[in-house]
Amino acid sequence: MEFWRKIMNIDRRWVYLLIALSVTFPMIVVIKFPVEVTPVARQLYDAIDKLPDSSVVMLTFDYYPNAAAETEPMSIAALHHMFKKDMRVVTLSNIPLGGPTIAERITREIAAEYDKVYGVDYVNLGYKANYNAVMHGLANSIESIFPSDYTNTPLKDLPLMDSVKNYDDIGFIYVVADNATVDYWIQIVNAQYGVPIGSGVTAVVAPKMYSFVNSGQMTGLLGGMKGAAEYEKMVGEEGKAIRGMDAQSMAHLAIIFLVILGNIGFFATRKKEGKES
Amino acid sequence: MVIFTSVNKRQMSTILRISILALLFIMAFSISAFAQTVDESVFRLDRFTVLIFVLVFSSAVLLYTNWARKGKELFVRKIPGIDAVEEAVGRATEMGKPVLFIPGISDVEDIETIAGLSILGRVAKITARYDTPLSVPVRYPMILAAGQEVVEQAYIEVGKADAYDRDMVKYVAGEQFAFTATVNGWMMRERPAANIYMGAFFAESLLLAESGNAAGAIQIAGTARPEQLPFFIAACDYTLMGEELYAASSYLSREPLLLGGIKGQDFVKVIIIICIIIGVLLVSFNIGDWFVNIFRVM
Amino acid sequence: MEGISFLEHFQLWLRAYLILSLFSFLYRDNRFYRLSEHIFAGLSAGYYVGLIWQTVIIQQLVNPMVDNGEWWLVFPGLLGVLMFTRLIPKWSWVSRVSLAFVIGNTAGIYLISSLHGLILPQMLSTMNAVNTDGSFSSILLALVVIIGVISTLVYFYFSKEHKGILGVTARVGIWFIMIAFGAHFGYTVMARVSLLIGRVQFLYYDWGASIRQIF
Amino acid sequence: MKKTVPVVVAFLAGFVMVISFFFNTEQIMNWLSVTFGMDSLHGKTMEGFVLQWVTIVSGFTLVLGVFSIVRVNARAVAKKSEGWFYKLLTVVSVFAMAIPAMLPVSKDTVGGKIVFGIFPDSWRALFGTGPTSIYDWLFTYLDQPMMETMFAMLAFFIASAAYRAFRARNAEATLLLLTAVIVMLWRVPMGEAFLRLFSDSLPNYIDLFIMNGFNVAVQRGIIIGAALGAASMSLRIMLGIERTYMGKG
Repeated sequence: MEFWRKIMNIDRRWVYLLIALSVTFPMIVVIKFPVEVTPVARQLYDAIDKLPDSSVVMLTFDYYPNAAAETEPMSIAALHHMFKKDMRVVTLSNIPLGGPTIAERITREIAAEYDKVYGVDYVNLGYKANYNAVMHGLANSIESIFPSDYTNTPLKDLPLMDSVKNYDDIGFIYVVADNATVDYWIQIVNAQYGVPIGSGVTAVVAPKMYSFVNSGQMTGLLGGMKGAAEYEKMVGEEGKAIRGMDAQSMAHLAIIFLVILGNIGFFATRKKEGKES
Repeated sequence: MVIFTSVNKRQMSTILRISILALLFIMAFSISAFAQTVDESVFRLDRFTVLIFVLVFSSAVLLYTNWARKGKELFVRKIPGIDAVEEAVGRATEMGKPVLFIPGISDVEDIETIAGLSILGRVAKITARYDTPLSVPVRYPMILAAGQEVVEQAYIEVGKADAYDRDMVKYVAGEQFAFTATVNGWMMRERPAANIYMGAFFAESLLLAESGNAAGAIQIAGTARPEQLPFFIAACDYTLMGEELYAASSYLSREPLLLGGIKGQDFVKVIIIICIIIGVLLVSFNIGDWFVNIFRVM
Repeated sequence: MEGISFLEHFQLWLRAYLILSLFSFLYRDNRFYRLSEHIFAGLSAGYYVGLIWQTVIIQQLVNPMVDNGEWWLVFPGLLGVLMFTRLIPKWSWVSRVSLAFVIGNTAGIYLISSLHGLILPQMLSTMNAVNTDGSFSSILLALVVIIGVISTLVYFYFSKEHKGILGVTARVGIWFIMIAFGAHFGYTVMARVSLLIGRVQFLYYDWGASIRQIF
Repeated sequence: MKKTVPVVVAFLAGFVMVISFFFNTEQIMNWLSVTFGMDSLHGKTMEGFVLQWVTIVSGFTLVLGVFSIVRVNARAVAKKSEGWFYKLLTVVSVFAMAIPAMLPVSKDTVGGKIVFGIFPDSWRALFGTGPTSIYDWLFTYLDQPMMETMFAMLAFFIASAAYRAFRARNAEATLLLLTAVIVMLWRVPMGEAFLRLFSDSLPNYIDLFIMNGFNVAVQRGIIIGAALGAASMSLRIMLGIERTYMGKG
């Protein structure tokens, strides 16, 4: 009984250590639990996959670096998928910090792998304040909202933008976000301009998004790092999300183990105390 | 006149005059504008339900407030989390350790913050009475100003104006997690006996509450954000959920006038429950469209 | 990760140092954490000074007044300056006018937005929850939602002691609340663990690459 | 005077927002723009107009914030009290971040002429808040990693909180811990496979009943209740019944 009493009042640092180990260990020793693809993630993949080659897709980076652990793998997997299919990609962000710089870094890195050329195969528009004005304005003319791209090159100097003037020239909008911008993309761009939209969001935002998928306003959904792992699996590009899934499983198991341990201790010591009194 | 019950007569007449003037101005303007553009209504008719709802709600609150003013006894049941606030401060006094109060991490444009500041006023009165040290770190300068005002007034009212130090309320950092890092470090070094979190909290709720628990403080939290409540419930001794946060300052003040607000709320709550039940019954018999449409205001 | 430049090495090591120094707080408070914490606090305050200066004072006050001739913005500017009377104890009551303006404004917004933006739509979707497709599970779901909403509301009823029918309903309410909170807690674990994985991946892959290249 | 003016101002500031909700205030603004020659008001709403005022008033308070953070820390530095060196660093950090951000980036303004009279023109890229500024660098390489790390620390705290709090002390606590464990299992591939051992549709039922049933219902109940509380608080503030924040306890 003394043992259980000790377990119950264990120093919290042992708990921290257990979590730290359960997250680092799978990184060194790869186990690879199978990742099952959910129907909503499959729907998103299929929507992109069915688009004709060389069509134009808009990929948004509506997330702060805080949430990049969940969302960045989604953006990377999406870019792999699009460049593999020789699609042309226009990126933008409705977030002032993080989004635009992450977009710049990732697109250039992955484009290099597929020998894609900036300005011809992809363009990073960057950030403009006031999502409302941006989302409505793009319907009319992209150039009116973004006269120049993220690095201040005028759009008329970018060959890709010659053929991409507004939503009519865009086949699909792939929103990656950690906040409410997804709602606006759906309420404004999908509802009023009819562009199909799919999204990848953080695990915290995801439950709310299911209703949009159910009502058909949204074509496919990725939720959290697991969603990202599913997409990586479908594209066949193993990235940080699939590699993180083992750690995710281990950490969850560790927490469940702790809860069970605590409860065994609780009942063991309670029985004892009951007898004593 | 039911309105403006607690305000004195002169204030009342000033407010009345101004609001009547404002109303007259708008009416006159509406008519003139209406004459010019007949096709577009100045009053937004689509929001008529909301107007009715606002009027019903306001009259319920004001009616109960007026009854309270006339001396009618208003019963409000015990709310354990709020009673715990006084115990917690008492404990800090016995231990000679400080009380930490955080009025949320939102700016003043969030009503939860204002609820937090009202509770701060009551808590500061207790700490002033017992000469318990109080520390109020804030994240927005506007809350700094309001918080200092609230705490200073509390100390003056209890007759301890000398004991007031304006650095009790201090601006510590601008960003959410910088604020949390600073407060966590402070908790570990100063070991407060009681931590009170009242207002709008986000992801930092658990960071604060777990560190506070590790520092050995008794903790009471209150927020209206359902997504943060599970974490406060897991890590704090008492948690005020949703509506209880807004009720807390009235409850702690024990002023009948303020309790009128809670009673009015409860009255409207009963109406809401009845409406939901009627709506559900009508809709399940497929005759509820007209009823449900009353509530469609977006 | 070939050819990391000196600046990139420096940036990687700086980030790694900051991450590890903050994590060290989990063991106990120490001087590394304290150093990072104090720099963090100062930088974040300075960050807001820069942000407000550029986006509010310049973009919303100075530019409109100078470029568009919006002279009436003198008034909010004046209200803002009144806040400084807080620094002079004798005159500090004047700042209450500005405070009252901002707080009163919040109150006006919330009076409407709570009743219009929150209560009415939530009532509406609760009533519409009974619009089911007739299957057993959808009817059960509708029941759960309606009982849940009503019993939660009853739990927050302050005007009577929770006894009798009221007591039973309130008790059902607290059970519903606990199930919902448990679910939310469990759901959030995933997101938080992902963030930690992100940090560890940075240390292991990115910083690791830098270490391997140097040593 | 000391009490009446704030009460009246608070009432009016709130009342404007109520009015502008029920009326098409654009017409009022258009009328103002024509009558008083306030051209840029044309087509704006009254809410937008008042909210801009609020933003400006709030912006000024930043000076109070900086004043507070500098005074509290400078006091400790002057007294050479324990840990004064750290406090000095805080003060230095405030200015390191704020001053370059406030310097002008263009030579055309009055401030610009003075600043670039002292500093070489090539330093222009370092000032302001643009992508090449000192401000941006400090944010990206110091602030950012620390924000991410504090956020990630939640993983540890969520575990320790779960360990301590999730004990089957009574019926409520048991419900809390059971649902938490089930949902945690459901969210990871290994756990989902485990749940499918019981029934293939169990994961779907968890999604349907727990997330869309219990979770949605309770969120709704709490939101409605809290909104009532918020509305009642707002009303009390507007009518001057609740005046904690301006000198009535």
